[in-house]
Amino acid sequence: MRKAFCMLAAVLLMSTAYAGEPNYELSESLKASLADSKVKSRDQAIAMLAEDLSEQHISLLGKLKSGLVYADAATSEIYIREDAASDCYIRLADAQQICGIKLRRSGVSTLQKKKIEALLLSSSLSSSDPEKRAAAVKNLLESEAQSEIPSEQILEQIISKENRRDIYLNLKVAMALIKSADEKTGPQELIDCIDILEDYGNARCISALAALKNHPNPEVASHAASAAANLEFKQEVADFFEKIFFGLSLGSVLVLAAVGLAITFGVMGVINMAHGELIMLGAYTVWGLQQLMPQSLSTALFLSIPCAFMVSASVGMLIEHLVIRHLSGRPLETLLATFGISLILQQLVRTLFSPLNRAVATPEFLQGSVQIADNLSITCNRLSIIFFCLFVFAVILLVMKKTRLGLEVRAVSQNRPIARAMGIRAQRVDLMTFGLGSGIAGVAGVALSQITNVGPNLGQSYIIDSFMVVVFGGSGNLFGTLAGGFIMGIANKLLEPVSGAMLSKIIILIALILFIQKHPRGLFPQRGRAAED
Amino acid sequence: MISLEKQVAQASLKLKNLAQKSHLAHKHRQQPPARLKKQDIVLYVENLTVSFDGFKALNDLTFYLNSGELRCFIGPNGAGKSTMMDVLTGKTKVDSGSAWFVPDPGDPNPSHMLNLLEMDEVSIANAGIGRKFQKPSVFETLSVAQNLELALSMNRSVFKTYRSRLNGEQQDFMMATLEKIRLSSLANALAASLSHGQKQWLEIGMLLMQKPSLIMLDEPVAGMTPEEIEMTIALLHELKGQHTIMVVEHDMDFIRAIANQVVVLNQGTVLAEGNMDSIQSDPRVIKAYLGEGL
Amino acid sequence: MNELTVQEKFLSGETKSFILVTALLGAVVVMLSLMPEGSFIHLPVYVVNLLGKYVTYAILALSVDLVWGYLGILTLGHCVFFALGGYVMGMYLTRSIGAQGVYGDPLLPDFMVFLNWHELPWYWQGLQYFPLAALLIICVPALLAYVFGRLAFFSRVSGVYLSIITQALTYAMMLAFFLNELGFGGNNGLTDFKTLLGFSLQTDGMRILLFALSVVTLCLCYLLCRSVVVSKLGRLCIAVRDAENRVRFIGYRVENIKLLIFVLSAVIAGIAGALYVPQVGIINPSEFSPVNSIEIIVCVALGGRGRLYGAVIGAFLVHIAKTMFTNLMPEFWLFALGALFVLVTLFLKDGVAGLLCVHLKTGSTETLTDKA
Amino acid sequence: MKYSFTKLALAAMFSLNVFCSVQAADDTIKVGIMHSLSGTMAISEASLKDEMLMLIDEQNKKGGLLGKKLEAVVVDPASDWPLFAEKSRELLTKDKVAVVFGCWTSVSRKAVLPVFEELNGLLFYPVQYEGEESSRNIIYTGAAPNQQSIPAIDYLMKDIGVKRWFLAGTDYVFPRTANKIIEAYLKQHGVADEDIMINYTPFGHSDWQSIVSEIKAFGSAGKKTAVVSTLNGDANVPFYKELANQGISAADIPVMAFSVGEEELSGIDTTPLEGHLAAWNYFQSVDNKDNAEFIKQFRAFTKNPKRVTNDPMEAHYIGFNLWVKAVEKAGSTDVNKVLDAIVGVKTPNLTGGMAEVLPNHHITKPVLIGEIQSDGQFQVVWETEQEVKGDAWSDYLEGSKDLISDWTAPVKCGNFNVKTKKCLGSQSK
Repeated sequence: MRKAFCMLAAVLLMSTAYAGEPNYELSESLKASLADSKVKSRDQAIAMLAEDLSEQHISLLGKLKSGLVYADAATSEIYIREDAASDCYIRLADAQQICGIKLRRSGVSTLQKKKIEALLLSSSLSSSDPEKRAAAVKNLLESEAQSEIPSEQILEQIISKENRRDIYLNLKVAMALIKSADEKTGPQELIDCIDILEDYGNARCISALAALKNHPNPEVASHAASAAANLEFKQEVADFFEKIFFGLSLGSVLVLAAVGLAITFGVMGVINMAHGELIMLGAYTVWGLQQLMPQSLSTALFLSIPCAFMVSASVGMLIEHLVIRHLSGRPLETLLATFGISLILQQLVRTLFSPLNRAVATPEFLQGSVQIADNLSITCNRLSIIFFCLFVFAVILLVMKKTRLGLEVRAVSQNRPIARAMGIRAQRVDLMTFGLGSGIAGVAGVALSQITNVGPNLGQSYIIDSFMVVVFGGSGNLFGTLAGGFIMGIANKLLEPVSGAMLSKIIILIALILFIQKHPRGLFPQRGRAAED
Repeated sequence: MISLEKQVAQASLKLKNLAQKSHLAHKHRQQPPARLKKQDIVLYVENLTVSFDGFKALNDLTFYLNSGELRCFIGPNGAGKSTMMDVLTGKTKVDSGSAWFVPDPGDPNPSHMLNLLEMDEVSIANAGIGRKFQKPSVFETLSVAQNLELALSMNRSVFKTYRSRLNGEQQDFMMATLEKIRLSSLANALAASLSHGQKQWLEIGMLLMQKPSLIMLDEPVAGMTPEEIEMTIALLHELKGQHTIMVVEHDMDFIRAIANQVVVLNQGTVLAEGNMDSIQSDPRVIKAYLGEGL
Repeated sequence: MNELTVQEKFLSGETKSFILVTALLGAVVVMLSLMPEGSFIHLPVYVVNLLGKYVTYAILALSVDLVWGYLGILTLGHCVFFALGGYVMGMYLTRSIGAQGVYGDPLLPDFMVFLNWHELPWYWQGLQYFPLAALLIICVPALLAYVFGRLAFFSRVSGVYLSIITQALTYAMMLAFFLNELGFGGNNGLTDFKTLLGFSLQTDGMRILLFALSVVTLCLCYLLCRSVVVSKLGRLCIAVRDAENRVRFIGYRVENIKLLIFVLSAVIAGIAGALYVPQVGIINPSEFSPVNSIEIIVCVALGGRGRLYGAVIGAFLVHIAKTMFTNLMPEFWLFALGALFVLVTLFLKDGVAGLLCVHLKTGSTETLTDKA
Repeated sequence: MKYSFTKLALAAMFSLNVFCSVQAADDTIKVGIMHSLSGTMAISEASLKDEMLMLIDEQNKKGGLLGKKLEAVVVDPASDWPLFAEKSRELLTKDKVAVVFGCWTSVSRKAVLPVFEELNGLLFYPVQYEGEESSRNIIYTGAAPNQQSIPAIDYLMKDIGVKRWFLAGTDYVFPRTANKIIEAYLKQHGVADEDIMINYTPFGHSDWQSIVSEIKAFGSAGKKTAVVSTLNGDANVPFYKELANQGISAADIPVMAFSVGEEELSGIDTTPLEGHLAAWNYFQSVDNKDNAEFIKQFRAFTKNPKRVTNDPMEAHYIGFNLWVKAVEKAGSTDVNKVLDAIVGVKTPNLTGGMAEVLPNHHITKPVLIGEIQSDGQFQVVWETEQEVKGDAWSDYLEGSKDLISDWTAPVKCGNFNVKTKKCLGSQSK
């Protein structure tokens, strides 16, 4: 190792003359360790580069980290790829651009990436750019596992030079973290640290405080204990809200999956076992559109909402026209026939698109999470699904309550012969209603494509839950479906940490079965003579 | 059967406890009504109120039915006729009021009276109240004879039915009933193959097989041809006296032919009561039927 | 006046021929399988095994027909009872392995040893005794059917609602049996059975015997169902199916009728499951899967609901088709099954049996215009 | 009625003929292929069928085996476990195949095991599994737990410095066993109870919010944390997506998966998975001549230039070559002779090493740790110095630490207790 460093140093000395970007000579051993097919060899390369954190080396390390360093397997010549999308490389030795050749990537493992990151970080903590410094120190504190915090002395130096207040405060927290773990820190100083940690109050601080609870000095220990208790309480509150949010998010998925069913089953009284497959078709529509326009994923996603509606609605109307219509008044037969259709649709998708799951990309704006409070963050895709669910629900409500179609649907569902006598074409209304319900299933598929697998089995996994939501909420009542879905979601999420995912699902199912036994008409039953038959 | 006895026992217990209290203090009156002077009343219906989502289907409905009487109920749509029958047969729950039934008119003991509002359909049926529905409701995939056999009054326990066979007496009774409802020649035909009118008769026949003391007929001649109506009138005249009968019907000629006592319901309450002629000339009745405008 | 018949004869021509043909076919299969190997008419034992499996499905279909065809309850979860019967049998077979398991533990089944269990859970106690196992094969499905039916029927859950909660029931049971903590072997279920009543399961003789036993059980269950169907109780069932409320107003406790038939049917399904397990050699939670239950429904629908022999014919047709499709063109099995569902419900309301009836002009008194 | 039944009976008897197809001529050697082509497992298993057909085709091009052509008999057990038993019985009695390559899930193997033992068949099982089994009639060409989980844990512990462990698995036998072994191994290495957390979820679990949030909380205790995932199939994508959404990257909390391979990755958006780890005995990306050749052949055979290869496919490749060599050595396809010959047979694997059949019917395998790349391939970041011998009975499980398996004389036992010197169970034939 040491030999290599010496060599590197020598080479560096020699190469300073040619130090123009990016053509700089690398030592043979560095080249060899970069070009080797084994990722392990990169350890050596990184160590060599770390010896001297010159501008060039920092840039090379950055390229290495983002996987843009390539090597020719035969000659060990090193190339830099221009960017991930282009097919052109720049040969490091002479800065020449070469396109369309086959090179091997000089891959690095996550572990090595982290090492590089730490190297880059330590250089950016003392960077002249305040934004870089801020990001570096933030990263220092937020990173889930402890990333290497620089030693006390270095930190001390950096703190003394810092002139931006927020960075200064964060650096103080980092300092407190180090000091709290140091046995030599005096009690008074520790108590100051505890206050700083309590103020910042993220997960790392909590664990640092927890460690201090057993401090031999009783004053420090009690101080730490009370601070920890405060933070834990805050954390518990945040956890509770997080659970509720998880529940709402699961609930909104259930509502989305079930609300189409609430229309076809609740309003029309038709049991559509192929509902899940209509959801699946919606999800496949997203995939199809993304295949058509791979450049604009979010446009594809927005476009797929109406498209999925149309696809599922037309399939649904076809089913209604060909099968369900001929089975009117025989709900159990309808159930069987639509189950058959669901099998056919599943296998059709399997035959057409392969049984493998399809890759649906999540557009940029749905990734990541939003920080709501100190220790409560909410993921964007879940949040948007909740809003999406409420939006879809509002639209359905509007359609059912304010449009002619809605009026006719309600009329037909309440008294078919009378509605027909009043000139409503019941068959057409049935067709439209079924189309509406199916179309909404397709829209639900769009939402589901963002959180789960898009594959032939997608529908199956939601059908039983959807039925339970509709029945639980009370069929024929859209608000019941909404409430039912959210209650089921929240109950599930509150139970899950206690009983485990599997058992909570079983408990919810059994509870629902029992609930339906007690209240066969669900949470919000329809009353009156119409409901009796 | 056990539950029936239990309910009777309960009712009598409550009677003792509540003997001194006024019935008005309770939502459902828990004690049987004091026997009115006429000793042969079999059905006491008092202050029945039923509402569906704010709409009052029955509103403080009160009437009494004598043993062996044939009483007709008429009224415009939504007057509460079917709801009344639903309540009396245990299908619909009431908001307030009371309904007591005397299973055996010859038995003067008030503690043997039954509180219909506390019983379910099955116990009411077994207590001797039979009902024919508005829509003919027979077992279409069974034969006429099988329909009657199922209705035959006997032990209703499930195990008994598994072992049950018709004895001669029951067979004769069935024959007689078939004769009465004019379906002897169709005994082995499927109920589904009967005409609309025949199905109505079959349903009446099933009622008769139950040997009920009170029969409720909901629109028995709806959809019948004039000949069939004639025959139904004849049938009802035969039954008059043997059973207490309540008829709900729209066909005025039919009602004129069978009943002398008619009750007019409107908006869930009794509007008028009397014989056919007085009813037809009653201005309130005319108003209810033809609307405010006239 | 004298030909007032309300009750069909218990042993009608149809029943007689069913029993006769079934017994005859069973005997022929057994004889052919006993022919010396290599002879032209020798029937390989694995085919007998396969047929034995079909017979157990036929028994299951019979039990479904009783509740669906006669009582009008479309149960989408009848495999619960089938699987429970199977599990009890599987537990008995597992216990009777004794110390022959891979870990050589005299008491604990292999999967418990390897999950570090130290004691046999209480519900496994005593299951090494066949009489207890036999009793439980009947009681466990009956108990579940009773509890479920008691709750469902007495709160008057009916129609599609009932169908959906039966499906939820079987789904919940499937999830539960997947749990390893429950002590039924989780996803792997129970397998590697060695002996039944001390006789090795892995002999041809035993396989033929199990087949014969299944055929006999099929006949007995058929007769049992037949006796119910021709009794006044059977007519009541049809009455309940056609007009449930009317039955109530005549004065019958509809709930009791439903409960009794449901429990009876669950018991028959449990027995079918118990016969199924030693023949296929494995029982695992996928037997609870809702799709299995629906497959049995389509058997009954295809065969002709409301006719006992229809259910049996349907079970055989569907499963023979399944075997053939999975051999010849596996990708098309689901298409075929799906199409079967649609076509049968649309065009073949009375199933194959109905076709036979029309064809032979011997329509029985129960033509099925469906009201369920 | 009687008439109809007779007709039906005739029809039934006729249909039996379908099952008893004509016996084939004697100049071919039949090779059974039993992988689900329909149902839930078809996703994984169908490509193994393609691969086997290719291998048989190649062998026939080379002139067959023992002067005879090989003939593939493909059956579809449709992801239905009882059907696996039924089909294997059919293969062994009706088609009289010399060998069967098949099964994927544990439960399917358990279902066919009694059949193979009873009819003395030979099965090559290609998938990494939970161990605790060694049958005379099965050659396990997939990894035993010590050929996958233990080295992977070593890597996490020593190279990455993981101190806290979250074991997430689907609730079935492989994760249960793997986690038990890992737990015992970790405790042996001084990991405290509170630093190990085990969580099981149902098949196809899709709502990972709470569990990922739990992982996040678990990982924020100030010690390096890793997730060891034995999640199965469909549960994976939502899991990784949720991890990414809640801001957990592979650098913070790496996930080491035992059941995520190239085939599974080929259908999904791998961005959220990038940098997470998987442990296998083979990766398509391994730089090796044999491997390149194999991939080329397979793509040509399936006429699909995008087909991926994976670990179970390599296992079948090895298994097939082992069987061919053993048959050549024995000079016969008779199962007993092949079994006698096969122990000790060696064949090159696709990662540049040798696979040898051990007396316990497992094989030697290298262990590779790969990181998921954005193109759905793995980048090997670590591998064992030499092949690891497959151990049928884990040393870390209470019930099996005294058991060994040795199918050579004089032990000839699949579960031999070295303490009591007894062959347990029924396999002591």
